[in-house]
Amino acid sequence: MTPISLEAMAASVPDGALIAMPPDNSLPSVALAKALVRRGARGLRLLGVPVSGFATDLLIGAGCVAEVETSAVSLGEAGFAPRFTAALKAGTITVRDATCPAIHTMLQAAEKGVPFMPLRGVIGSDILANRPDWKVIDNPFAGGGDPILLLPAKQPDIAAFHAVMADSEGNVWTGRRRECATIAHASKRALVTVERVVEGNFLEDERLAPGTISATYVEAVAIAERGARPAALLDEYGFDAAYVANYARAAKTDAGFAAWCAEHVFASLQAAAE
Amino acid sequence: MTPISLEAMAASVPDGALIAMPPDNSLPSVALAKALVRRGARGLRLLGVPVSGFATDLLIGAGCVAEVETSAVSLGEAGFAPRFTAALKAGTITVRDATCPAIHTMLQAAEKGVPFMPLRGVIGSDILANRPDWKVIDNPFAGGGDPILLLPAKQPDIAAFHAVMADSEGNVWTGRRRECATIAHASKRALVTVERVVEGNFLEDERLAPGTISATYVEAVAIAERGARPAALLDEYGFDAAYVANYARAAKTDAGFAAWCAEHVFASLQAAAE
Amino acid sequence: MSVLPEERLAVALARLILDPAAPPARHIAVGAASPIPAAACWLVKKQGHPVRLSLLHRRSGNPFTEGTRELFDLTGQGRIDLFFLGGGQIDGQANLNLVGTGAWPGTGVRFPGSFGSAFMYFMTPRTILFREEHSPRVLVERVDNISAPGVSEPGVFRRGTAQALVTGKCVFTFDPTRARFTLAALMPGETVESVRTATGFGFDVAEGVAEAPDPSEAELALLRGPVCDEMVETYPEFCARVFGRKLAA
Amino acid sequence: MSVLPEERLAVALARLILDPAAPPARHIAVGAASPIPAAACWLVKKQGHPVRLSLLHRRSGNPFTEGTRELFDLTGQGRIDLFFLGGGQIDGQANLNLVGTGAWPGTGVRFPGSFGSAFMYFMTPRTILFREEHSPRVLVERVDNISAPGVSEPGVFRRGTAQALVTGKCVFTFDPTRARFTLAALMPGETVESVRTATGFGFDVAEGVAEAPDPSEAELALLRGPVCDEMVETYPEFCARVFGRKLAA
Repeated sequence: MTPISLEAMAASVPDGALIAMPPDNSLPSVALAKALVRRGARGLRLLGVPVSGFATDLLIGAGCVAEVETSAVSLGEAGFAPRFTAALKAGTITVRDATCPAIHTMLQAAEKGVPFMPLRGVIGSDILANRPDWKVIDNPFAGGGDPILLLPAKQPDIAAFHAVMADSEGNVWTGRRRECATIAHASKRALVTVERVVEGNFLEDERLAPGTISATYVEAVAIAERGARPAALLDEYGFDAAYVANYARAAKTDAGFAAWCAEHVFASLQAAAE
Repeated sequence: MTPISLEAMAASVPDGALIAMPPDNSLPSVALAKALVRRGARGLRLLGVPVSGFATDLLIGAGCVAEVETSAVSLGEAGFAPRFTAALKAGTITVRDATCPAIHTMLQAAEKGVPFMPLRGVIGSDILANRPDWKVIDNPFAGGGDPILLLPAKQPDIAAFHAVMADSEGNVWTGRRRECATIAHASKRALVTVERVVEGNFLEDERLAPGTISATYVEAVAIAERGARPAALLDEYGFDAAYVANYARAAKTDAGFAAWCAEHVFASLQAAAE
Repeated sequence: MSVLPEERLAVALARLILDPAAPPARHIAVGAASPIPAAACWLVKKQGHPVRLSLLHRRSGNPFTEGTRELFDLTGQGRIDLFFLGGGQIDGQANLNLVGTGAWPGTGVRFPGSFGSAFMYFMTPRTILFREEHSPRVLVERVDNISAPGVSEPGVFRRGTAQALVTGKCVFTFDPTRARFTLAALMPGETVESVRTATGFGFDVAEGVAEAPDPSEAELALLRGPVCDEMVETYPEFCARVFGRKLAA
Repeated sequence: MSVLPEERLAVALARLILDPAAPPARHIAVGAASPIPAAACWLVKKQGHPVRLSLLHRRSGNPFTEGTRELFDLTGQGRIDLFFLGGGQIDGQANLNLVGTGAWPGTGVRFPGSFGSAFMYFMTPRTILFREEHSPRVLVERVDNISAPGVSEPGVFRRGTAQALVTGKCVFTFDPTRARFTLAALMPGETVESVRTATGFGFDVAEGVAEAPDPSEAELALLRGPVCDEMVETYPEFCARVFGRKLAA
């Protein structure tokens, strides 16, 4: 397996793609999000699995996003997501609200190759009232009078996340964050940034295999050191609360966001090019 | 977490319980099956996840079993399962045939707390014709004329399997054999035999956590060294083909089976009692 | 000894968790950004009650190995007995709005979103609603948008709903058959009238409603000692502010 | 150089895998207890074709980390292009019986069971049926019980069915629109008549049907060398018997 560059990975994402991304507590590839901002991606449809965080707000602020499907967008302790909120107000993005287990369920349906899966709850919520793509049927296994929600399978074009490491075969290790495996299984292509590539085959190692996502699902790997930052990466590095708080302050205004991007998104590329 | 004895674990399994068990390639607790034979369990209903092997044949031969639900019963290279075949012929057990992904699906429905889940395929099979508990509906997300199978959730009374190790908190490590996790999640109680108990908490270790089943799901742990034998246990020990071949030869007759049990099931207890 | 409002709230929540009239709370899950409910749960545990706590977003000792899906599966299985929910708006029928005000999807003030509320509120036998801010802006007659309904039509599968609503001013209990809150206890300095003024929805008043009893010395000692020990890694800022505890560098 | 029947069968299967008229086989799964299909897949791979092999029940390098469920999920996703199935009985419409003869569930001769056949046969674009024994007992007019049907009613979701049936005597191809097999090639020593005598179902005969070409020197060298190297851990008995290879102790 030969890793590609982060910029090549971003270039392989077409405008308009449906991209599934884990939130800040579950190995987002912030590095890939920044590379997508640099490449000037447009019209992306982002799926938060099951909620959205820093990377989503950044992509929205940079004008890369047409639509967000998610159960919440938040910067955690740093508060509401400022660019998401501004774009929603300005009407420049479409927001499709869901609820966490519904997003997991739609991806699991795609993972299993079935057209739908049921979920309890949700009935009577305005989420359902605003999701014409969701259906309530009468549970065929009850005697009647037991309404239950059916959710359609959702197959993202791209699964994007950050793993600890890849091996020689292109397998990637995400440890206990197994929702990344579900995203990879459900999606047409998985693009994975990693801290490092190591020799060997994780699937041959009984200690590493359980946290490994097979290369079968992985289209490309790019090395991006500290690629989840400011999100935490298991026991490799912690959440950078100061970085997010700084972003949250800056991104309150268009100008502040632009200045933040100049420093934190574009400067690194410029430095690399010089 | 204080382990209980194997005999106490077997005593906690009531006659008539629905017990989910993985097959020979996926960490069966043969040790618990032998202890159930020793305690003279009766009327057990066994669910093969998704097929059945050595332990199921042994329990059937010993008269412990009323019903088997499975996608196949086999001793692998050693051929057909002799006691299963004899009991089916004699009409002393009820066999409910399924197909592998249907069993996974029924357990996943229980894992998610939904009353059913769909599965593609199966339509036109006599498996379906003989499963009045399975239903075909018209896919509500298609325009009509797309029949699809719905399978009811199945919640076993007991999940029984063999893990490599347990920790101080009662978490157990089964590595990549994650179907054991699904069985544990879906069942009311998980009874787990292990090679050993180690200090610490696997969930605090990012390398061990992905292959760990949380103590939340585990009712009791018993130490049973080489408790999967003759099945393999990851990289701890291999499949004992000679042991199974010897069993397959002996178990062709009632007398041969009884003699085999006297040596391999009851003798160890006798030795321990002396 | 002066008692901080956060301590008082944690104790009020702990007492609701232990309410003998409610179904048992053997396994409680606590969401992110919920330090006061987390403190309440740890208090119950440190008092010696046998309870399993699944603290989401705890960095070390995250209890799940299937990712964030596992909380919802666990709840679907019926293994989570109690959960905490809040809301940008909460109304008199215990409907929760975590989406936003104005037209869908929150064209007035947008809140982060519904998270798992539309599922958890149905599938957990007990939910304790918690919102420190008690104002007519938050506690409204009718929420603008329903993330999760407080009550459901007959026939809709539902294991439970709100047990109570705890705010900075009072404790309300909830009666799902009447879809109505009852003022059950007051925080210091509050009266039935001050609560009524600050509340956008109508409610009943329990007979002989009075101030919630002060936290005991034992409760405070547990909160400030062993409870804080457990929380300081996950909620350093909260522990510093409320308990004056600094995380070792 | 003498060619063993197993080698001939592996080569016949490999040629079917590579059939340019069939949809591409980028990812092939091979079940347990299938040494000849496994040898065919390794032969294709060692010939330099880009194919991913998922060998179930391989002790080291088992490709799955979700347990046995993952094969079926992978197939549901459309990622498995080709699978092998057999049957205690196979009939002229490519119906498979893995359950048993006589009344359900196999009151005559009971076979092990249907395994995943009732799903895999529908969800894999190509299935190659393989059964060494070619007799009227196995190849029947109509199976006693259908584990997995060869063809489905219009409207039933199905990605594919049998591409071919390979036996110890011949290769049949299968036409799903007519639900009928055609004799396409003969193993050495067989004739159309000898096949007809040994087959319980009616079939068509391809124009100019002849013996399958012998395995080439290159194919045999790969089988006996690198293919055997890959297989010896999983199938020690087979490799000893067919390739004369012993596993190092």
